[in-house]
Amino acid sequence: MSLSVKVQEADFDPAELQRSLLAGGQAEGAVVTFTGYVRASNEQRTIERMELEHYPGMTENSILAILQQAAERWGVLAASVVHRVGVLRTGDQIVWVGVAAAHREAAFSACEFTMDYLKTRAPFWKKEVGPQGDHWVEHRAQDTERAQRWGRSSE
Amino acid sequence: MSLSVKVQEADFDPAELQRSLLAGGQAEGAVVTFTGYVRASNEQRTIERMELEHYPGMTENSILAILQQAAERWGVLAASVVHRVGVLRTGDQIVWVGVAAAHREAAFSACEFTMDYLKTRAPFWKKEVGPQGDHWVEHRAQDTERAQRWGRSSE
Amino acid sequence: MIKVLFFARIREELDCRQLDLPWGNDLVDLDALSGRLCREHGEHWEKVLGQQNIIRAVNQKVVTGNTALADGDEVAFFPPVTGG
Amino acid sequence: MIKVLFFARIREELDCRQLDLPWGNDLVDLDALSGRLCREHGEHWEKVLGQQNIIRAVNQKVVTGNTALADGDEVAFFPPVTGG
Repeated sequence: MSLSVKVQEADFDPAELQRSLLAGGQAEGAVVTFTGYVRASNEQRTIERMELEHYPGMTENSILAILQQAAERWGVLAASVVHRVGVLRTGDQIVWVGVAAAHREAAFSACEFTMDYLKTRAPFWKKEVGPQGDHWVEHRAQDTERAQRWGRSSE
Repeated sequence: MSLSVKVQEADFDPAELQRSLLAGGQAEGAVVTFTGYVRASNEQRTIERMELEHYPGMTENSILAILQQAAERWGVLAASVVHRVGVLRTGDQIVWVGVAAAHREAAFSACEFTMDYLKTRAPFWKKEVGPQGDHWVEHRAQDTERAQRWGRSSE
Repeated sequence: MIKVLFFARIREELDCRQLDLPWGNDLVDLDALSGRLCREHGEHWEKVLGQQNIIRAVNQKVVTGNTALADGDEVAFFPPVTGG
Repeated sequence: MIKVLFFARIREELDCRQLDLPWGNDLVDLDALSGRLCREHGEHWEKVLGQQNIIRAVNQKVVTGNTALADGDEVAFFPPVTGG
């Protein structure tokens, strides 16, 4: 089982990440990936750029803990997260999550679980900068609700 | 909204497919992709190669109908399916489904819905060839149950 | 004329990919078509086409139960699908 | 020594990224630490650190409620996370 977490300012290539995910073997039947992009607007506010801050050390460890939980729960064969920090612009890639498993059910569940927990537990903070000035993005109650679907075992 | 379906013998490049999916605009916040691969074994049978047959015409139309349902139900911005037919070997890519949406909830649901319906409604048939001879893959009851999660509106 | 197609395991079991049947009164619906195929081809076809989980499509749409046919229709018989 | 870190909106509101406090009896737990920061820095800090949804972490683990501290610990205050 191969788990990988990277927090970086540089952009990433989803194709290369998917190839790395599969580098370990040929047992995989299914790969599910998620790529998040900076939208042009959020709740009617125009976004010129996004500034992403994180808590170095804690970020990597908390994401790895999430991946370990997902791997144990669904028998994942490989999983990888890349999350960017720093200044990002509209259309830029922010985050990539890839999960390889023998069957699609496991791959879909583990990928969505990981995204839900990235949104609720990993110490990242987004600030939007636009014509109306700076705006720290508020945490969405909906994200906490979605994360709670997966049960208390994930706390 | 851009929907695309291709059934082909040729291999495909997930990176290029993801780029095409996003070619329409910058409104997308989330892309979820599924890639299916030929496994080395299935229910203890060793697989040397896979032969994929389909019903030309009906295949493309039924997948497009599935994508249209997904697009209406989740407000998908773009969706694309590529499914291979002919002779495939262990580790080969079989199918790719990509969905772009403003938010991840819609992208995950539409992608998983599309895969569930590909497994239960699109007229493809897999034959495994291995040391024990030929074997038509049996439909999994589990796949029908998963597809039924999405409700009768999808019939 | 009715075009009749067989796919996958059904195609192999019947050793037949396609039949073109001239339109006639014995093809008014799917059950009549199945009946004629079984009468013409005998017991083996009756067994194969009588399998419980066989799927029937008319003009590339899956149908459940008996369905009226018209001259020019395309009918297909196939096993449960296994793509994806 | 206790290393205290502030992130995102909290960091901006306090205009402070990091404080290093010499270890002492007034730092035995998180509530004692918060109390000392508010006494030293006044009403504005009291308001910011008293916000209901503020998250506290000790040695890079989120904690709920009061938690004992030891010399060498790392404490962080931050708002609800918004990554992904």
